[in-house]
Amino acid sequence: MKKLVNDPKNVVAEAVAGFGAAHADIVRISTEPIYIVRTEAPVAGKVGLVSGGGSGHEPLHGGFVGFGMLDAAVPGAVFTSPTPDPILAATKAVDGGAGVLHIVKNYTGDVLNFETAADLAAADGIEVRSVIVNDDVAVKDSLYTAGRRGVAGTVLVEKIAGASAERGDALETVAAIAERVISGVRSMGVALTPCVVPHAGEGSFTLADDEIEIGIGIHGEPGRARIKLEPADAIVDRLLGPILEDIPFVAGDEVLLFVNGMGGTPQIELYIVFRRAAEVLAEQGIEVSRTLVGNFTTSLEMQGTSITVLKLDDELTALWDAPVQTAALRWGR
Amino acid sequence: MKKLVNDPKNVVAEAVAGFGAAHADIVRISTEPIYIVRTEAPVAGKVGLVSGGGSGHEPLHGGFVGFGMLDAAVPGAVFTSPTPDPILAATKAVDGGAGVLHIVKNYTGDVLNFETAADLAAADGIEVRSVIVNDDVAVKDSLYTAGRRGVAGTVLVEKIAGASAERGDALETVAAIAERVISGVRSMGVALTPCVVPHAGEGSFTLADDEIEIGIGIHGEPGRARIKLEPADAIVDRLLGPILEDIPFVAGDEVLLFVNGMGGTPQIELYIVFRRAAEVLAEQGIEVSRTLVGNFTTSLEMQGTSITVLKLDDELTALWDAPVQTAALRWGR
Amino acid sequence: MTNDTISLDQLTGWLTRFRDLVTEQVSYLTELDSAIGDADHGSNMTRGMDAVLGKIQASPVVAVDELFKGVGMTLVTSVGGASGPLYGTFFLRIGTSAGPVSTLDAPGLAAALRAGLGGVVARGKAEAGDKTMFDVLAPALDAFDADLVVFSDISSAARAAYSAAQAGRDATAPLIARKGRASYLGERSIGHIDPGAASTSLLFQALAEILDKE
Amino acid sequence: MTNDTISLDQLTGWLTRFRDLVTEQVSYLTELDSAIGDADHGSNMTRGMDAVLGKIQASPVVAVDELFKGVGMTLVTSVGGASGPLYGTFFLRIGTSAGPVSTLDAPGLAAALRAGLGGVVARGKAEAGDKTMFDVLAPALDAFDADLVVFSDISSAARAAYSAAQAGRDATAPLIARKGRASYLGERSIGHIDPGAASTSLLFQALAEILDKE
Ligand SMILES: Nc1ncnc2c1ncn2[C@@H]1O[C@H](COP(=O)(O)OP(=O)(O)O)[C@@H](O)[C@H]1O
Ligand SMILES: Nc1ncnc2c1ncn2[C@@H]1O[C@H](COP(=O)(O)OP(=O)(O)O)[C@@H](O)[C@H]1O
Ligand SMILES: [Mg+2]
Ligand SMILES: [Mg+2]
Ligand SMILES: [Mg+2]
Ligand SMILES: [Mg+2]
Repeated sequence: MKKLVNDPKNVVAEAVAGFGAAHADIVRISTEPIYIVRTEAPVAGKVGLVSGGGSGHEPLHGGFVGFGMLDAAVPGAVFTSPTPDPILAATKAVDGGAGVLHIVKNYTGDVLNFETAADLAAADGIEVRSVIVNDDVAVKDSLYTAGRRGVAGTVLVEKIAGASAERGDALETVAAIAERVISGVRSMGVALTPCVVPHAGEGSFTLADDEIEIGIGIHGEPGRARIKLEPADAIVDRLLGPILEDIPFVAGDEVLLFVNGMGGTPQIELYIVFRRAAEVLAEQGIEVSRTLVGNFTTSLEMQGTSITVLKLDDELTALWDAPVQTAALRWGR
Repeated sequence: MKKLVNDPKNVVAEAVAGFGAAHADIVRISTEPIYIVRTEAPVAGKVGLVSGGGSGHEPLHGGFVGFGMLDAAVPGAVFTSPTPDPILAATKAVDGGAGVLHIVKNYTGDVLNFETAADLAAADGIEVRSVIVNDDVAVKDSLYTAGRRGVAGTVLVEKIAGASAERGDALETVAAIAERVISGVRSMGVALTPCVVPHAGEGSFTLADDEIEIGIGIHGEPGRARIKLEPADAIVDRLLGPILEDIPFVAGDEVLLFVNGMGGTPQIELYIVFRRAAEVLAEQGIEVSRTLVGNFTTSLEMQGTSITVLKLDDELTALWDAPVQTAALRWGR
Repeated sequence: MTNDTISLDQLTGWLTRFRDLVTEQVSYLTELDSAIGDADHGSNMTRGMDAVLGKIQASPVVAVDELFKGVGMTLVTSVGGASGPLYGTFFLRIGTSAGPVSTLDAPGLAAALRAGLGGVVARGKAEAGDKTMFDVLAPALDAFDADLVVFSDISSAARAAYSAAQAGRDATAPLIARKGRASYLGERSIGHIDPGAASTSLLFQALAEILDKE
Repeated sequence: MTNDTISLDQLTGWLTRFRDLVTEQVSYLTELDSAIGDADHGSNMTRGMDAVLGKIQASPVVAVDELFKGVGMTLVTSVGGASGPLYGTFFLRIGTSAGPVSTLDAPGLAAALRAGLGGVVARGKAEAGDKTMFDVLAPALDAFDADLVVFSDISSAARAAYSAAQAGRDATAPLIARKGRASYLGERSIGHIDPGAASTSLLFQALAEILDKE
């Protein structure tokens, strides 16, 4: 294992400390328990937004704390959901009297720990609503399973719900808008190489020199198929097919196209992927009216990419365009 | 070689096409010859800023084209400087009558090709000034050699000179401000793993499983020393020592601290590096008043980091803070 | 030897024995989790139970509800993942059901365990055959209750529960996981024992052993 | 056989032969560059000279300046890196010095080559001993001039230049590079022949061979 770390046990604490030092204009950090909160929290009268989950997906979620997006992020150990106590502490820290929305990726551990924190917060008189992001079409959804995983689409939920809260919407409305994003967003990813969890010290899975994993999860969970390496365009087609079929997306739809890097893929490759994805959508008469390209929901140093498509309407577009000022996403101020 | 590419020969053309499609609100692209230019170029009465160099360092330079930064970027083949003709074409495309500044990294090929382009532009009646960025302290400077290499400090030169041009400064002034940044910025990097040039198909150098290269260049050029892997803090100390000694930076200085990822390093590790770098500067009484952390000057998928320190004064700080709207750096609008 | 009641000391002994068993079996639990999960169930359970025993030693309690609410909170705040909230709620509900007593009689213990199961279901929504700890808990409590009706002996009921637990654990192997991380594997989860089912079986082993000791 | 002049056809032959030689030696040139540079000098030179010959075949020229300005521009716009502008300027200046003639006499060729060298120095600022193509060009032109004074024969002068070029090329091996990419290596550049010096030596081999043919 070759990493820029000191003691693997301190990876999250040290990274959060560095993050706080680098972005002191935007965030404060709490060290005991660990969470990241925007400097001006709690904002009186504004719905507070809290997300979190295992570390290793940076900039998700800490990089999205700030004006117009999250009020707090709660990082667990690498790839391990946080316990309820820091979630509860962050929830209290951002409660400005208008209630708090929890944005949770659909993993049993995350769901249960956020649920417990929400119960405890309710017991303290804080109104909490939760939404569960489950955009990964690689996993079949079903009423009788844990359902689809939450992946890169989470960024879009956080941005758009954050803008809704920032403009003063009530908790009910912010939650409804988050749900609208969730119902219209779908993703799928591919891994070229595995990632290495610092305290594990070895790859979370193995891939032969000529193999890739289609439908990878953001913790290196197995996907749909392990196939031989193909040209970028063919890989894009494999990812985009199931995404477009799922809702489905159809001609005339206006969408946001998001090409996400898994952490270790050069940007030049992400734009090659974007080029083909935009081409396919154009061929199908789907209009790409907003775009996002970069490393936003990563799996440590994994090489690979995921494609996310979100169905837009005028309100979602306006909320996407609204000013945001976080470490990892910023425009309009 | 495992990459998200189609034909290695088309990597740059396809990536630039994807970049243009993803950021059509900020840039236009020319395909014959290849360059990237901000949508509103030429801006009448404004000094035009052009940079460029071999591809593979994204977001450098195309990601920095836009309001408040570059007017155009000229990408060569991967790790190969562009020829003068696209540089000349880009120079003409951004000339708003107030002259053009070329920002060139100090590699013989880049310097010569930009010089030729400048001569040709002058012959066409365009006033061109050039500045050479040479911030890499890993290579000893000397009047009798090609001098230090230009690395991540280039981003800071482009941002600050861009703000100077945007506020309406004359060519002379913009060039002088760029030179002031160059004289006050120093960098050094480390590689944990090599990068793979797409058309070469294999690593540009090799490192054993427990080895790192201190003082790496951004094309994988050898550095100062090949040593055994060490804890992150020790590596930071090795990079920061020569940087701080070079100008030197002393107690009381106000600086911008920039931790750059080489492309394949997880963000969580960059913040561990930032934490230690900020701690060392604080110990030495050097005040970190501005910060930048992320993948801004990369070497494809290389794992590693570089640290850049820039001495600030009130004017440089104000220019750093000025609004910028590019694909990779954005604030204030 | 027969027992009508279980004391605060015995209940503490149960938790201590459970800690020892998960520590002994840590690699086995992690191995099971690496086959169909993320290879952390052994370290999750030992981290949690070490914290529980640390807390018990640091601040002794006088009532059963105090004991188990403390255990539950400690698990919830030290484990994370899926098993933290599930085991945590299990013990929290046991505490709430038991109330501020220093001894539980057999029906009281049965009711408390049943309340714990209710908490697991409330949190995890697992049903029989989903390939989770539910598939050990539910048959073990059914066996406990049935044995109690016949023999009115808490030790005998615990032994019956433990053998039902082992059977339930082994019966998870052929199932397709429908809850938790293993469910992403679909059919590929077949053929492996569920790690949470295995740790829950150790919980009943611990209970049976501690009651047989006196 | 002695010659007083070199014709447009012979000059074209020189370029053709140079293309053939860099193509034959492409791996050798790249190998030299991989030792102390970035392993592209062979492909840079062949790409450039292929483009040059393509251009000459596509649009024939009638004057020496037209020929060499076209050659220079083609190299400048097709090679990139350090060698593109350096070789490009070398040929551009030859063209400018030669002027709109169809034949060059010996002093005219000597002056044109000298102007080319001036262009390389103007661009690259190399000095003797910097371990670059300069270390072949300068001694080769000195030998050309000296031979011309004695024998007044352009073929003989070219042969003298070629042997000085070979000596200059081999003499780059023990030097520490002080220009170009190899200079980053410092002392580690010792012991390797400079790739640009090697390709420039082929340029004089081509000239000597083409003049000896007639
Ligand atoms: N919804 C659920 N209901 C009941 N038990 C569950 C549920 N989800 C997971 N489990 C149990 O949790 C165990 C996994 O625990 P653990 O590995 O510690 O957590 P994680 O899956 O978060 O890594 C599974 O083996 C299963 O028995
Ligand atoms: N400043 C210079 N002056 C003269 N020749 C130079 C100079 N810099 C480099 N060269 C020549 O260029 C050669 C390298 O050319 P090439 O490999 O094609 O370009 P690059 O170094 O950009 O990859 C060197 O071997 C050297 O002979
Ligand atoms: Mg697990
Ligand atoms: Mg886990
Ligand atoms: Mg070279
Ligand atoms: Mg080169």
